[in-house]
Amino acid sequence: MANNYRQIVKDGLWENNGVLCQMLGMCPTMAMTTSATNGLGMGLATAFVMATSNLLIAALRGFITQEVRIPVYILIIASMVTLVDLSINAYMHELYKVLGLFIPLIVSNCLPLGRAEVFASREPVLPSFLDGLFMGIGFTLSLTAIGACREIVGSGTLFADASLLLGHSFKFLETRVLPADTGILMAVLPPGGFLFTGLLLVGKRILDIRAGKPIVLAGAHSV
Amino acid sequence: MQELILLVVGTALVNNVVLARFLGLCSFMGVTTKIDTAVGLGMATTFVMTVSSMIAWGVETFLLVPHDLAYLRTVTFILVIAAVVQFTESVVRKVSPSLFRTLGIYLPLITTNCAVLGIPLLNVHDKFNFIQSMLNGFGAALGFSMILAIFAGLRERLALAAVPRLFMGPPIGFITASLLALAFMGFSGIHTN
Amino acid sequence: MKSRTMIHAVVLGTFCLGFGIVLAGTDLLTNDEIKLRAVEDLQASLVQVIPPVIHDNNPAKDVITVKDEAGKDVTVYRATRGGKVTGIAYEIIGNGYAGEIHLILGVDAEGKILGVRATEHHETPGLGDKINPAKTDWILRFTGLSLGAPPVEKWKVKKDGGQFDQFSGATITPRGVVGAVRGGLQFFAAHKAQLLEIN
Amino acid sequence: MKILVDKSAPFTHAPTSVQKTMATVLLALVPATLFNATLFGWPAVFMFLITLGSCLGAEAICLSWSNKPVLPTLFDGSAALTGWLLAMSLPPWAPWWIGVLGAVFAIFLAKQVFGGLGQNPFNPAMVGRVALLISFPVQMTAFIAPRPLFSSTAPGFIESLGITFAGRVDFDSISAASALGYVKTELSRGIPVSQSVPHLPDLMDIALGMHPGSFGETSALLILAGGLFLLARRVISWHIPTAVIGTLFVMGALFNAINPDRFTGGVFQVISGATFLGAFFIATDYVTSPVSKRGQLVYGCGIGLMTWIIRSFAGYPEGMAFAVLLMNALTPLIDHHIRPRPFGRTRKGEPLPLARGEK
Amino acid sequence: MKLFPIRGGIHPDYRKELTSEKPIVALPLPRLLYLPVQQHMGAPANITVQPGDQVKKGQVLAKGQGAVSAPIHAPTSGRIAEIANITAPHPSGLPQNTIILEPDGKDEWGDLPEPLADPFAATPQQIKDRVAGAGIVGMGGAAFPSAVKLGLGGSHKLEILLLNGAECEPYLTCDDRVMREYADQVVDGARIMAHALGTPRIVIAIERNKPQSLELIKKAAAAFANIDVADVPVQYPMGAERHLTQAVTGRETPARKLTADIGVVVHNVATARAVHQAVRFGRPLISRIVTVSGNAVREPKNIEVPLGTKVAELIDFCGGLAETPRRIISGGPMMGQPLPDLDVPVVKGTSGILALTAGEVNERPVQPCIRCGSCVSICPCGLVPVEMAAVIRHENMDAAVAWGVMDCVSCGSCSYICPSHIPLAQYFNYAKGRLNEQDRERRKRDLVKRLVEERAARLEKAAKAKREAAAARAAAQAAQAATAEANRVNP
Amino acid sequence: MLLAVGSLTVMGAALGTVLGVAARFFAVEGNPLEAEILSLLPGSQCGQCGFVGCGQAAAALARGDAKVTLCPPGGKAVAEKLAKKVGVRVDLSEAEDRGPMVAYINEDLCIGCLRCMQECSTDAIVGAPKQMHTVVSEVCHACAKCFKICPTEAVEMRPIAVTISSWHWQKPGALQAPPQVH
Ligand SMILES: Cc1cc2nc3c(=O)[nH]c(=O)nc-3n(C[C@H](O)[C@H](O)[C@H](O)COP(=O)(O)O)c2cc1C
Ligand SMILES: Cc1cc2nc3c(=O)[nH]c(=O)nc-3n(C[C@H](O)[C@H](O)[C@H](O)COP(=O)(O)O)c2cc1C
Ligand SMILES: Cc1cc2nc3c(=O)[nH]c(=O)nc-3n(C[C@H](O)[C@H](O)[C@H](O)COP(=O)(O)O)c2cc1C
Ligand SMILES: Cc1cc2nc3c(=O)[nH]c(=O)nc-3n(C[C@H](O)[C@H](O)[C@H](O)CO)c2cc1C
Ligand code: SF4
Ligand code: SF4
Ligand code: SF4
Ligand code: SF4
Ligand code: FES
Repeated sequence: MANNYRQIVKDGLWENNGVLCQMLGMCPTMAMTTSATNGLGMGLATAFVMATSNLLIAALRGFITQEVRIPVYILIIASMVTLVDLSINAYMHELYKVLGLFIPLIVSNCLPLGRAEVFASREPVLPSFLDGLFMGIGFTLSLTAIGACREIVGSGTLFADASLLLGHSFKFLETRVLPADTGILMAVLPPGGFLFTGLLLVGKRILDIRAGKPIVLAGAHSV
Repeated sequence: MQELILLVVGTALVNNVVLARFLGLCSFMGVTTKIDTAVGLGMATTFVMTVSSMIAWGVETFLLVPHDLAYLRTVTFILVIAAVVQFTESVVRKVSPSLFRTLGIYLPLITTNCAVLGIPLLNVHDKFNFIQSMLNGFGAALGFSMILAIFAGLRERLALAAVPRLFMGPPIGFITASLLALAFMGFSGIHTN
Repeated sequence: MKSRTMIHAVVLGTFCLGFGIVLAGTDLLTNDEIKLRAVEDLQASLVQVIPPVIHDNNPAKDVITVKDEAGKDVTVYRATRGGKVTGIAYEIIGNGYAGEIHLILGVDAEGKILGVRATEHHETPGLGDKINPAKTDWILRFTGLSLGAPPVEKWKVKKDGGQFDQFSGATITPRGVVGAVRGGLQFFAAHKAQLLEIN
Repeated sequence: MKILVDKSAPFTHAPTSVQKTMATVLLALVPATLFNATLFGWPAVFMFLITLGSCLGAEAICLSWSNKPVLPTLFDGSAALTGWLLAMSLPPWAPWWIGVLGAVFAIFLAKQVFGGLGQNPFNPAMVGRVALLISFPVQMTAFIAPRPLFSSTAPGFIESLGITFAGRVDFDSISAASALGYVKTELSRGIPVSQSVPHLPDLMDIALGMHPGSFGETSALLILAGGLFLLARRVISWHIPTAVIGTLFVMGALFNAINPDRFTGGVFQVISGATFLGAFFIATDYVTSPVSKRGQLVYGCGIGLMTWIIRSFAGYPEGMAFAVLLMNALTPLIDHHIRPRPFGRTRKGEPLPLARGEK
Repeated sequence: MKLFPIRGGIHPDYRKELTSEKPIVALPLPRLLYLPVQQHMGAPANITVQPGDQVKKGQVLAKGQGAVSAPIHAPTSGRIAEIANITAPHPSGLPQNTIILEPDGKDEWGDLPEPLADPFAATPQQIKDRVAGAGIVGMGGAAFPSAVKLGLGGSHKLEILLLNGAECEPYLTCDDRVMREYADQVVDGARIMAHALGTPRIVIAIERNKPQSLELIKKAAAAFANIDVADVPVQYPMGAERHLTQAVTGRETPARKLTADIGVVVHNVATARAVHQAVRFGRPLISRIVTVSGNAVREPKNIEVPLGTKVAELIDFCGGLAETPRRIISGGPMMGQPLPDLDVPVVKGTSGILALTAGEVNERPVQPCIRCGSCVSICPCGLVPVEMAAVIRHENMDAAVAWGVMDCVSCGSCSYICPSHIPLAQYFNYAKGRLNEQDRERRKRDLVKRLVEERAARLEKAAKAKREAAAARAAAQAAQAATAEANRVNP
Repeated sequence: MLLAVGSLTVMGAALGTVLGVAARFFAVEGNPLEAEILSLLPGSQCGQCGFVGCGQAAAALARGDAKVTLCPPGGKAVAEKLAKKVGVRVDLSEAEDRGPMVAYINEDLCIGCLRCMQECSTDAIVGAPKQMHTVVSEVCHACAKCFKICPTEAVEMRPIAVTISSWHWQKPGALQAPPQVH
């Protein structure tokens, strides 16, 4: 069993990473990665939703019939998202101001539903929870990485405004990498989103090749 | 009339769901290896998006606003969409098994196509009336289908190209999408309102 | 078979019921807090365009609506001190490079600008977002100006023959902001009496 | 005697080759390039050489990375042509790093990741230009009025080195708008086209190149001459250039007639900007345009239309580069749907009915 | 006469001047003649002689079998030396069943069929039988048994016999020489064929680069009102059946149909001459005119060659090779077959032997396709070679069929024009081969399926019969036992 | 509050009903895929795939329990078609293709035991007791049953020889990337 959990962690973080391997949840990956901070915030909120919704779905799946399973999963995910949305708005308002707009979009992120279908609807509660959690963390890491690259190249900063998201103790993260006004604007515009995601995939592929693994040419959508 | 046409053109081209608004990217990357499949999914999405835009408008206007239930917006909208999708799925499965086979695993994904949720939410944000909502949904779906077809064409071409192994598959797909987005930047600055 | 059909309804209905209760409960718990936060946000942005020293009321609570030339309702927040209106703030909208730029404009009773801030915009990072005071002090330079100083025809960016700097490479954003502020001041001039009147 | 049987017929071949084709296109560009080099002086020459050199360098690096033979492939001329056309589309006094970055975008991003010559779906030079344009709008719209080499206004050799390599130039004081840019700016501040156009140099001067603009978009007439040379040598066919220019002219003339205050005229649309360069040299790029003649007509009309739309409505004054990329994206679909009619078949691919054959 | 344009095509360097002014010369009899049993399209001929047999000139050595086939005749008198597997004049270099004839030098004619005194009084069937008996096959390249085509009059309403004198391949001048030296025979053959086919009109189409042929044929045909001579433009592949038909009649033959379906039958001019010889004099097809050319040949010539002569002897007759050729080709450079060896025989379809130098062949390393579209503009069949080759490269045969690879006539124009020197036509040859192979496999699978089902049914029936028999036996036994019992009980 | 919960519940129930009804009305019986797959298989019921005949093989494929490369007689061509039909991608470039084969009976070893004749699924073997048997190669589909059953190892499986009529031009040498996985 321990081995199994280790696999869940490994899958989530690297081997079956939501963005890099399954290529799900692409919308926030593009839209929310104009800076590392945005990527991190979006990722964390998603991770929370995924962990809780996977947990609930695994726990309740005995009551769900085949025909209405998708609406029910979505209902659960949407409820979790709304819950997060309302609570952050009420109790962590500073954070809400940074993330606020992005939160409802988690609902339609393919990744939580994908995990619900593939994992939580078949596996026990604890593994499902962990799967959601680590998939979410893997997602967060990818988003932060893409955000960091785009931010550095596009604006010359790294983790700008991190203190707004994480609190003042994280002010030290905010760095300026390049002199002001030297960024390549394209990186933070739509083409940059696609480009850097593509480059990150190439990066992962290079690491995989170094590790002696075969190149996987297809994403989650190809059987 | 002219405004409505502009609305459709604007959402289809200038604020293209995929390239400018970053919605519906999973299908965009996933279902575009063949032109025919892409067109099929485009049509299915167009149907779902238009219908759910209309129903969502009804839910918003007659349920959420009068009773101050804005916080239920996400939940109710997504329920509507999920139902429309699953209904479509059942129908397609019956009517065209071959279409179902090619689209089968993607139909449920329409539910989580951000664009399908995003457009009704944007309609609310932009305070569109019924006709506008419907046309906005239709225009967005049109833009979505168009991009899907274009991208599928590009990818069919890439499948025959001598792409280096390091870039083969998804990476070259993203880079191509990046160049496509670059081309669509040309429309930026067109004001349709 | 009939019951097999209905069971889906029951399942989905039950889940909706359950999660409906959860959500409604959460809403009940957070509703007041959230309303409070909204007011705080408003105050936070008002305080940037109406200095606290000039008023003794809570401008966020002293609200009137005025119809502008186009017949649209404009929500106006008023700062009073000793029963006299010392400043007002209202939202103005400019056309930027990527859609509307929402700004809030604070004006004192004489029509001098107390402050301007962008509240919502989609301008390009690195180009148009220089209207953000954290990036440049460009938007702060409006403070103290009024419709007469400089004269109306100078209320343009330099490129159009006015007196306001544009950012290098991005003229559209500044042009939009300057135009909006000029419009805001003209609105004040046109409705001065109504705006300053205490009823 | 054993003889080679590794290959089926034919055993004769037209005297054509990729190198020859590319060399002809380069030759056609020479007059306009020389003229513009004298027009804009040393900084333009430096910019041109840097861009060209960077493209060749980038190509060489990619080829050696991917273990392909470097020299033979480098001399097929396509990278040189990409570099040349990219340089023609940049502002003449652009700093050195613009040329280098443009080459990186064009060769790495648009060409070699797809597998090199012939594999790229988008026009490399235009990807380079557009990526630069959206990344550095300031530098990419800093045009200057012509300062002919050795004239009094022209910077000297050393001063030019400073301009290109150390950015020692105050663009705010010398920069001038291109014709399309000027009209667009004036329009955006409410001055109608009918009033702004008379402020421009007259059309003949624009056609000759006596106005600010990209290194290659000025001197429309020499570009046109080069294009006609290509037509005569049968390197390109008339379909694309005619469709591009024709559509642009028709749209311009039509809407100018409808609302002269809002839209510029057909002749102006055709003469100004990079219309000729685009129509003869860029839209005609084999790799990224449709292969069938009818497809090429559709493609050309598409470019004309898109160019006009972007010039008239969008944020950018010049739309040729975007239009080319947009239609590049449509090329696979055009090739997929618009095919020649096979002999003995209808357009749908069904055998012709016998009755029709008998007639 | 009014002509119609055809689409696409190329204008290669014709290099016909090497042999166009060289009159036909006869080749001295070689030491041995090699006669493969399959020199035509269709089923191979059935050998009717034994090694050691003495044969006379014109005697049948192998009979045609089946509807589409042609007999083989002895080109001269002599002894059958051997029947052996000899390398075929085919790029595969595979061996083929071949009759080896050792000439005795007497060149004695055997018994020939009676000449038809007035062919125009004979029935079409008689002419057709005569042509079939003479072993005549199309001399235009495809070597399709001509008699089969002459029988089309029965099933189709024919209007025009189109005589193909286009000779659009570079280098080849054999048809040109035939028309110039035997114009009357060609015209007479054409009239006989038209009679057999029942076509009221004859059109003889000749490319404009053969002015003497045009003139001589016009003169020879002047006496006949129903013969038109068409001077078609010089444009490869004007000689292709469907394209020539279109150029002359303006009608486009529907895909997967014959030109006969639109009322036109096409025959080569040399075929017409062979028909003339067979019908008027009863002579079978035992020799043909071959152009030997190319810069690697010392003295290019047009030679009348007995069938079965080895290519090496032709080249020796032309003074041998001046330099090592890059390619040796049977046929023209556009559509001919490369020969693996000089020790292969001339057969009925061999129109030319070319020894080409590297300079003439102009081969270069293949470069990536730059999508220039030249191949698309010039394809006379309206295909898109660039896309077809791309999908074939990826082994996607279904897509290749969808792009129309089966409509390709292998004219090679696309390969010729491609600036990247991509061997496009070879991709299509490969694909057609693969598709035929798949088709054979599919047919075999269907056959196997049927056989399996039949066998299953048979076994089932047998089993049933067995069961029934067993049951009957059991019943009989039981009955027997019962009677036996009864007998025992009450004896 | 009540309204919120109530309306959500009603909505859920209503949608549930719609879906339930839809699921019933548009139910599909059987798996049409199976029949389509069966039509692609060689149909020789040889059992080399490990299933009892092509029907079961098709059923397993339709369920996704078998690989598209399961059928040796079908070879690469059938595998490709199957892959397309069931919508999977396989890398066939490395999958060995033995090419078409036929059985061949070695005269010297054949003892005329009749076993192969009885085994052959297409009646491709002709012969009489105690006499040499031969294979009619036109109908032999290389199921190798005879090869397995022959007591004297007289049966050999040989590749079908290329003849002038079956020969065709090879694909031009690999110019660009090797065949891609799709
Ligand atoms: C990617 C991109 C983003 C831009 N964003 C802005 C912007 O946010 N605000 C703006 O005023 N202009 C923006 N522009 C417009 C150009 O800089 C435009 O050329 C300029 O505003 C015209 O003014 P000029 O007269 O200074 O050249 C953008 C251009 C590009 C290419
Ligand atoms: C009844 C009939 C059937 C024919 N079938 C074929 C055939 O299957 N394949 C073929 O190549 N030619 C066939 N031909 C001959 C063609 O019409 C044509 O003459 C021959 O293919 C040579 O033409 P080509 O050299 O232009 O290829 C047939 C002719 C007739 C009369
Ligand atoms: C591309 C192509 C070119 C051809 N060129 C000639 C030619 O120049 N002369 C000729 O007689 N036949 C040529 N043929 C063969 C004709 O299509 C046709 O088979 C022939 O004229 C029929 O006459 P036959 O049966 O007497 O040979 C060509 C075929 C093809 C496919
Ligand atoms: C007529 C013609 C036009 C060309 N135009 C371009 C061009 O606009 N941009 C470019 O990068 N290469 C151009 N090329 C060169 C070449 O096709 C190009 O580098 C390929 O796109 C690289 O794969 C052109 C070539 C020809 C023959
Ligand atoms: S002629 Fe050659 S290079 Fe040109 S499109 Fe055809 S295959 Fe490609
Ligand atoms: S060989 Fe085939 S594809 Fe090529 S030009 Fe000739 S007919 Fe067209
Ligand atoms: S191996 Fe192929 S032919 Fe034999 S039984 Fe299995 S599926 Fe049928
Ligand atoms: S391999 Fe043997 S048993 Fe099978 S079909 Fe061929 S001859 Fe018959
Ligand atoms: S995250 Fe938007 S479609 Fe998948």
